Amino acid sequence: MSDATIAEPSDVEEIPAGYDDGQDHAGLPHHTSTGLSNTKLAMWLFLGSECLLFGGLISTYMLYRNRQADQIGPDQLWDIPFTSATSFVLLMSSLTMVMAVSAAKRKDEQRTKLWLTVTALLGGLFVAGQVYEFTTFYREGLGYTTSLFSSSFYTLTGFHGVHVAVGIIMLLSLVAMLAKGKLVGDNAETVEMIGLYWHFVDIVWILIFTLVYLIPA
Amino acid sequence: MNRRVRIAAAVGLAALVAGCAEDAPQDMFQPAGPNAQSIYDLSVPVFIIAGVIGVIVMVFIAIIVVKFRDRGQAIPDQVHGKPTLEIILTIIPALILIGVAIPTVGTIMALNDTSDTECVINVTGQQWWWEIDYPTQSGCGSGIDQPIITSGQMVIPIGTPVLVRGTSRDVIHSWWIPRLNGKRDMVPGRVHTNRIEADEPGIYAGQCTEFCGLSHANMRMEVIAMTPEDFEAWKLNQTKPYESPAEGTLAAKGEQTFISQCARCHQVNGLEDADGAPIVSRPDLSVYSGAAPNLTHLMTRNTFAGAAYNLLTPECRPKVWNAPSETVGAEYLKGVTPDCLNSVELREWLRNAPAKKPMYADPTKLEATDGLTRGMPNLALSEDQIDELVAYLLERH
Amino acid sequence: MFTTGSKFLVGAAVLATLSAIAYGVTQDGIMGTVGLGSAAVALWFLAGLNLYTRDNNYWADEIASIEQAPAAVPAPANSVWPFAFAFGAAVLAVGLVTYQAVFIIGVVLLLVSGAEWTAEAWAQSASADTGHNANVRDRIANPLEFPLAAAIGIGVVVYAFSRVMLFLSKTNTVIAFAVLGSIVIALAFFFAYRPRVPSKAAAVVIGVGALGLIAGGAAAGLSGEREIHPHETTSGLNEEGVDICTSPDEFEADLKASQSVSATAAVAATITLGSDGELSYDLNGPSAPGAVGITLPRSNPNNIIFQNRSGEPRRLSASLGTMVAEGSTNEVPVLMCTTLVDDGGAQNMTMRIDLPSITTPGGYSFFVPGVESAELNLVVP
Amino acid sequence: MAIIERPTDTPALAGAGAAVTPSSSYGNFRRPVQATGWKSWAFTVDHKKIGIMYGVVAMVFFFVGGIEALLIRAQLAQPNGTILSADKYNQMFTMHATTMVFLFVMPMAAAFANYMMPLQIGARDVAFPRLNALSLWLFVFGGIFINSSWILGGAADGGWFMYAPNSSVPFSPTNGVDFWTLGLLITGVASQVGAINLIVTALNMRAPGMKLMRMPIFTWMALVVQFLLLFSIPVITVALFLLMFQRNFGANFFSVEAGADPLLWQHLFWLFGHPEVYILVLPSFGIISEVLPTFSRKPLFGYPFVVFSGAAIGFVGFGVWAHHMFAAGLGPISVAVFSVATMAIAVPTGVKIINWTLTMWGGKLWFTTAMLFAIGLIVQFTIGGLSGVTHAVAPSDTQQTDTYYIVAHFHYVIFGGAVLGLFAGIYYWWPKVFGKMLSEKIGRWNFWLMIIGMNMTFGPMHILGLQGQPRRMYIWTGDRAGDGFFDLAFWNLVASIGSLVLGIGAFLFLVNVWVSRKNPPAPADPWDARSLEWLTTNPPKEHNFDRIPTVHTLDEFFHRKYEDVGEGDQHDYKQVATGAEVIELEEKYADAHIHLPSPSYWPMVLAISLPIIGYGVIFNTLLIVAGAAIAVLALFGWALEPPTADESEFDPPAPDGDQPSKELAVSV
Repeated sequence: MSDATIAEPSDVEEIPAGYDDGQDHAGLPHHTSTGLSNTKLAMWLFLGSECLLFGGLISTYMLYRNRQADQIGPDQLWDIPFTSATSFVLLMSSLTMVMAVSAAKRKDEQRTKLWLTVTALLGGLFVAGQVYEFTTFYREGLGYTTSLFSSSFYTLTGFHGVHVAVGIIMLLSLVAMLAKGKLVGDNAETVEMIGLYWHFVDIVWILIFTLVYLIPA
Repeated sequence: MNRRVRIAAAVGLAALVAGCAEDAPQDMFQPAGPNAQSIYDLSVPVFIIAGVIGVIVMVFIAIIVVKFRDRGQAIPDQVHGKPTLEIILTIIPALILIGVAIPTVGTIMALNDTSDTECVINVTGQQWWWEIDYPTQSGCGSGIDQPIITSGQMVIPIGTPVLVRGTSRDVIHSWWIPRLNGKRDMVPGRVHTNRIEADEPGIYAGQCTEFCGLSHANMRMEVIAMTPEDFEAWKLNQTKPYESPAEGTLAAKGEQTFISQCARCHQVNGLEDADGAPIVSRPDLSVYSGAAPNLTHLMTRNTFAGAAYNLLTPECRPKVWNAPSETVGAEYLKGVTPDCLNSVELREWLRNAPAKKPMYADPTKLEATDGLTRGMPNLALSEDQIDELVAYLLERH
Repeated sequence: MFTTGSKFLVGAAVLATLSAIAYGVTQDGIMGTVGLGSAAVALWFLAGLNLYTRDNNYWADEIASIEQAPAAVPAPANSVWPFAFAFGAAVLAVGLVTYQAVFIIGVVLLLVSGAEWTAEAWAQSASADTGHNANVRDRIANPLEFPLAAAIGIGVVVYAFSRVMLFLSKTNTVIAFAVLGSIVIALAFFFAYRPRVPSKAAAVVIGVGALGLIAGGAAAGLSGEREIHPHETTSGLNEEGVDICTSPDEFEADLKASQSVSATAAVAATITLGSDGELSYDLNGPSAPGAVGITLPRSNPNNIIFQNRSGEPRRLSASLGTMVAEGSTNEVPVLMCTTLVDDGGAQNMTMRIDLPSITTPGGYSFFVPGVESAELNLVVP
Repeated sequence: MAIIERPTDTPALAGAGAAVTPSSSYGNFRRPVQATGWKSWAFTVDHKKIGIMYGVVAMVFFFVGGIEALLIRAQLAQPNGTILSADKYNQMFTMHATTMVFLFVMPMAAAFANYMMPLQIGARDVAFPRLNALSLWLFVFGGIFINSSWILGGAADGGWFMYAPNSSVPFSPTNGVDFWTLGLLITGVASQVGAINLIVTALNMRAPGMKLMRMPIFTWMALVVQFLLLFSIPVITVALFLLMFQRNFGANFFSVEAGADPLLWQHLFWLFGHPEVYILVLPSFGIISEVLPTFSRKPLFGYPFVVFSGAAIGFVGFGVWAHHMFAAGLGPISVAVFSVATMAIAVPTGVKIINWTLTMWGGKLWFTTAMLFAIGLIVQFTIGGLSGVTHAVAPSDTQQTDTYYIVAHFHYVIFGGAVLGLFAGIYYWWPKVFGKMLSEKIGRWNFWLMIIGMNMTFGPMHILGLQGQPRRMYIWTGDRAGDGFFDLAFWNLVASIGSLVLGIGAFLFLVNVWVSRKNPPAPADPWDARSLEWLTTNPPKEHNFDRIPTVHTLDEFFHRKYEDVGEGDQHDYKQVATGAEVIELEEKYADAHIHLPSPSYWPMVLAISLPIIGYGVIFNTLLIVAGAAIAVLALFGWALEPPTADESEFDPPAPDGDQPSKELAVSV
């Protein structure tokens, strides 16, 4: 909570050139007290609070991970090779996201759109994998209400899946907006913003994959 | 102004002390056992420290308010603070708190040590009463050779550290006998312990203190401490064999009514059906928590329905409750005699229990519990049946 | 501004609101309130609409606004939406007599084309400037189009690909996934670093890919999933009448079963099978010397932790008397057990026992199948 | 609301026919740029209008919660009360707490933060004005949603702490708990969005020279609160989602028969719930840290200490949640650790009290109503804080928790700490916000009746609790009331009478507002104030400051009015300008181009969609679909809309001299 890390501008006597009310309207140079743009700071704060959201869900899962009583348990269900493949695809999407951000910074709109689409596609594959996985689990006897383990597993991974799906919709809409020139504000920054979100969702998945699938119960 | 404030403060403090009720049965400032005593010994100095600090702050503010009020003086010096003073004034409360923290931690550890208990009693909470059972391994006094189940009132021998091992069948309840120890939540699925010990014979009142639904206010309990001799007598009575009422009496009719109406949920040990097979109640088929009080020795207790109502008439109650510690055990062991029975409230209860104590027993609104009630439903008994049941229950000593 | 129609509607809305509140406060049950509340909402909506449009009676208010009507507008351009709308209606009709899925597609088509049509028509009459009108259209339609297009795009990928994988064998899913992922990335790099490739080629590749995926998904969806069998569980085997609880052997339900518990504190009892083949128990707090068994409250969810320290995989079983099996008069034993717990492992068993132990001659007990000496009395008062 | 510029010759709508105006061509899809009328409030993004609406709605809920409290006290005035049934009583105390915490104190603090923070740091608005509007409307609709349960089958009845498993369907079969859960999720989103917005505002939008350690103390405390919200709301969100899935979709997170641990809910709830306490009181601490220096004519004593103790309270506040669970059956080690941590948090709190009293020491005290409320806060909060120390001692707490002693404690903290501070703020800033003074005479009555009322109501509760009366009981019995004249029956009656006095005291505030509505305009600087929000007119212009001020010191406004003419160590402050003169000087050098964000429909639309989804979860799945569709539409409409409206949204000035929709110039 300490603000010690935030860089302070030197004691300004005169209003610096380009000093504005800090509103996000297009085309005006910004000046902010921290030097970070408003949207970027807001995204970081949002992701900070998301950490606690997933923290709560992961804690719930860790508490209940073995409480399946006489019902089906995780060790009977996991298909580690498959989940590793989906995790790999999601990780690769972070790479393509980086490509998109770098293309956007170079103002290479063509490639930005390409990489964003590819990122969305890879994300879509991941979600498809999750849908497939949930279907097989359900067929194998793990309903949402079967046990504490099942409820907390589906809730945690479901929340993550929804985050990925929202990310995909944002990516695709971004492509459409770029194509139609409808984007409000700085293109590169908007791409970077969604990139931050996307990387966050990926990192959370790495955590979930490790804690839920890899560490034996 | 200054003087007035000080007088007001003094009067306030005096009022606080003098303004307390006398002999409130759940007063935490009248400890009656070593656990409550150690809490008392710890908290009283804290109260005094807090009180003194409070008075100092208030007097200081009163002085400021009087001394520095606007009398047209010049704008004061724009002092932004004195770091040394600040640091000193930070360290002083920190030191006081360290002084409080050390004995606190010690007491926490001491209160949690239950290795010295000599007697184990299980309590199980449910909406809205406590079941109390003495398991065979409890080792109270001369030992328990067959389980004793009672409800609402726990009987313990004095001078014996008792381990209360509790859980709950539905929602969280809290076991609290203020004069014997602090409270402990009884959480379903978990077993929590609470160590109690009474120095003197007496009736120690308590109350469920974790909000547990509709009749939370009506979920009470008492601990009755008696001398070891009295306790042995009580135990002997609790395990004596069942006696059917004499043929032809009203109570004998009551036995049949009890079997047809009450034995579904309420166990009376030793009760047998026409074939001589023991009747086992199945409260789990009618009540959501799956339990109903065991009524084998109802009239040895002097409260009923979650200790919310008196089985003794208002005239007889003080004779037991206010008895001096030498005789309270004997008075209690007399149980409820016919002339002391509070038949008014008992009848009201039998006539329509949910009307007397709010419970969740409306048969049209039990969708969420698969038709099971929470608490006792209205059995629509006739007045004759009620007479018979009262007569029958009166013999449950 | 209050015309006759709006006065009537406002009056009716006030009445409905008041009666909804009165009903809600005085009566039990919510259906009446919901009904009256809905009526109130609908009436307020109508009243608001009426007020806003002044009963569609501009003359009642002012004449001037008519005179400021926009200039004549150019003839509307060609539009695909009337056709799409009609097509949607047809699909909907077909769906009514065939499959629900077709019906839903028809509804969606109808809604989307209707909305697009409306937006287009509205925008075309906005002003005389077509460029401005295009902006107006976008303002109305884009917030719907973008998310819908994105959702459909991703929905197709997710649906089709998950069907394909459900069709494939378990090993092949991994391969399919890795292959498809690699292809996507490879193509992406190819297009990114071959700027000469005309964008039409990219569009063709994406189109072919999408078609292939849809076709694959449809084919896989029609030919059905591979067979996925439910795993056997302890409870399932018990229900089937398999004597898992009296057997020291391993069943499918025991395979790789969970071997540890996170609930370690505050349980009803911890029962340990020692290397000497004896069951010992530990309760929260001390118990009196010479106690011979565990007492558990009746009809209560009790958590029991079984620790296996015997050196071999063992399970803890509880014998809880007998009951009459459904649909017959045979008495069958009531048993509960954990899965097979490896040496050094532990497992939690939540047991609720509704009948007291006195109903069974000999009472209840815990035992370990395969270890004769391991037995422990269980008293349920 | 508008783009304010000096007159230009640019035509508003290029390329359009003369008859085409934005109002006709966009129809209802035009941005709501009106400067007057209800639309100028409903769709506003102006932080000041939003702040006022926050305050008004919160006040409404204050009186709703107050009536619930009066009913509770009426029921408990006599043994075996019959005014409320057990069921209604349980709903009443649940909703009293929920309303007061989530729908009064939090939004009231948000009202001040919204209104004052941009003014105090010299900004023209918050960082994300439309998000700000979203927060407001989510709170409003969330509050209405929760309270609609009263007429839809009964309100929540599990207590505001909603302990599992008592909150599960078998134990609370009405939809009340569902309304509560979903409603808090909605208001949670409001707080979360607001927190991000205000943090960015405070960190990024400070005027030149406004270093962090020159920020007015209220802004500092509001900033700490927003961080607390940012990190605690997600935790309760998880808990509420688990509860919603448990009740509505058959999950079994709290089903003990499936092996669940009911303490999970308690940990999640209190991990949110304890920071929540500081979320409630810190804004008021900030307010009185502004009020006390102003009316003592002295800077806040030890400003850095107050700042850092506020931050410390916020930080340690996350590490003490289990002190609500001392009786819940944690192990002795946890209990000891949390007990000591709880004592530790008393230190920074004590620092604040010391600093406030030392601020007054040596001052020139002016006892306005605002000052009275501030001093009242110090006294009452000290009592609450000290009783707090008595149950930081865990063994004592096992005797005190869930008794009326706790009720007394937290009412001294929340009413004595938070509410009195909010009233101090209302009286202090009323002329700033509305340009009129409130009556000081009625204000005094308001203050004294509230103080007497609260001490009569909550004071006796200390005795009730220590002598064994548990809380959350719909009746109490004479059997356990003890003997003597001062028995528990007596104190219960005193508390009930006190609640009436308190109610009358609070009602006097409304009387005051009504009586003062026609007061003449307030002077520019009625209190001889110190911080930046006074460096503009009363009420402030739409764009807050004519020119963005440059900040040189803490208490900038004061130092523009007074100069130290003393020599060496001798200080002598002489007034060199009046407040009005300083403000006039600012107007003289007004900025030429001021771009303000434009109003928008979308925050309102998005806010409406969430309660629709909520009703859908409870009553009908189709409503969920409808609500979600509206939400998506609103989100994308929002994303595609520029923050500041295009020129083409504004009608050009009509030739006959009608008012244009765009304000054209500021008079110099």
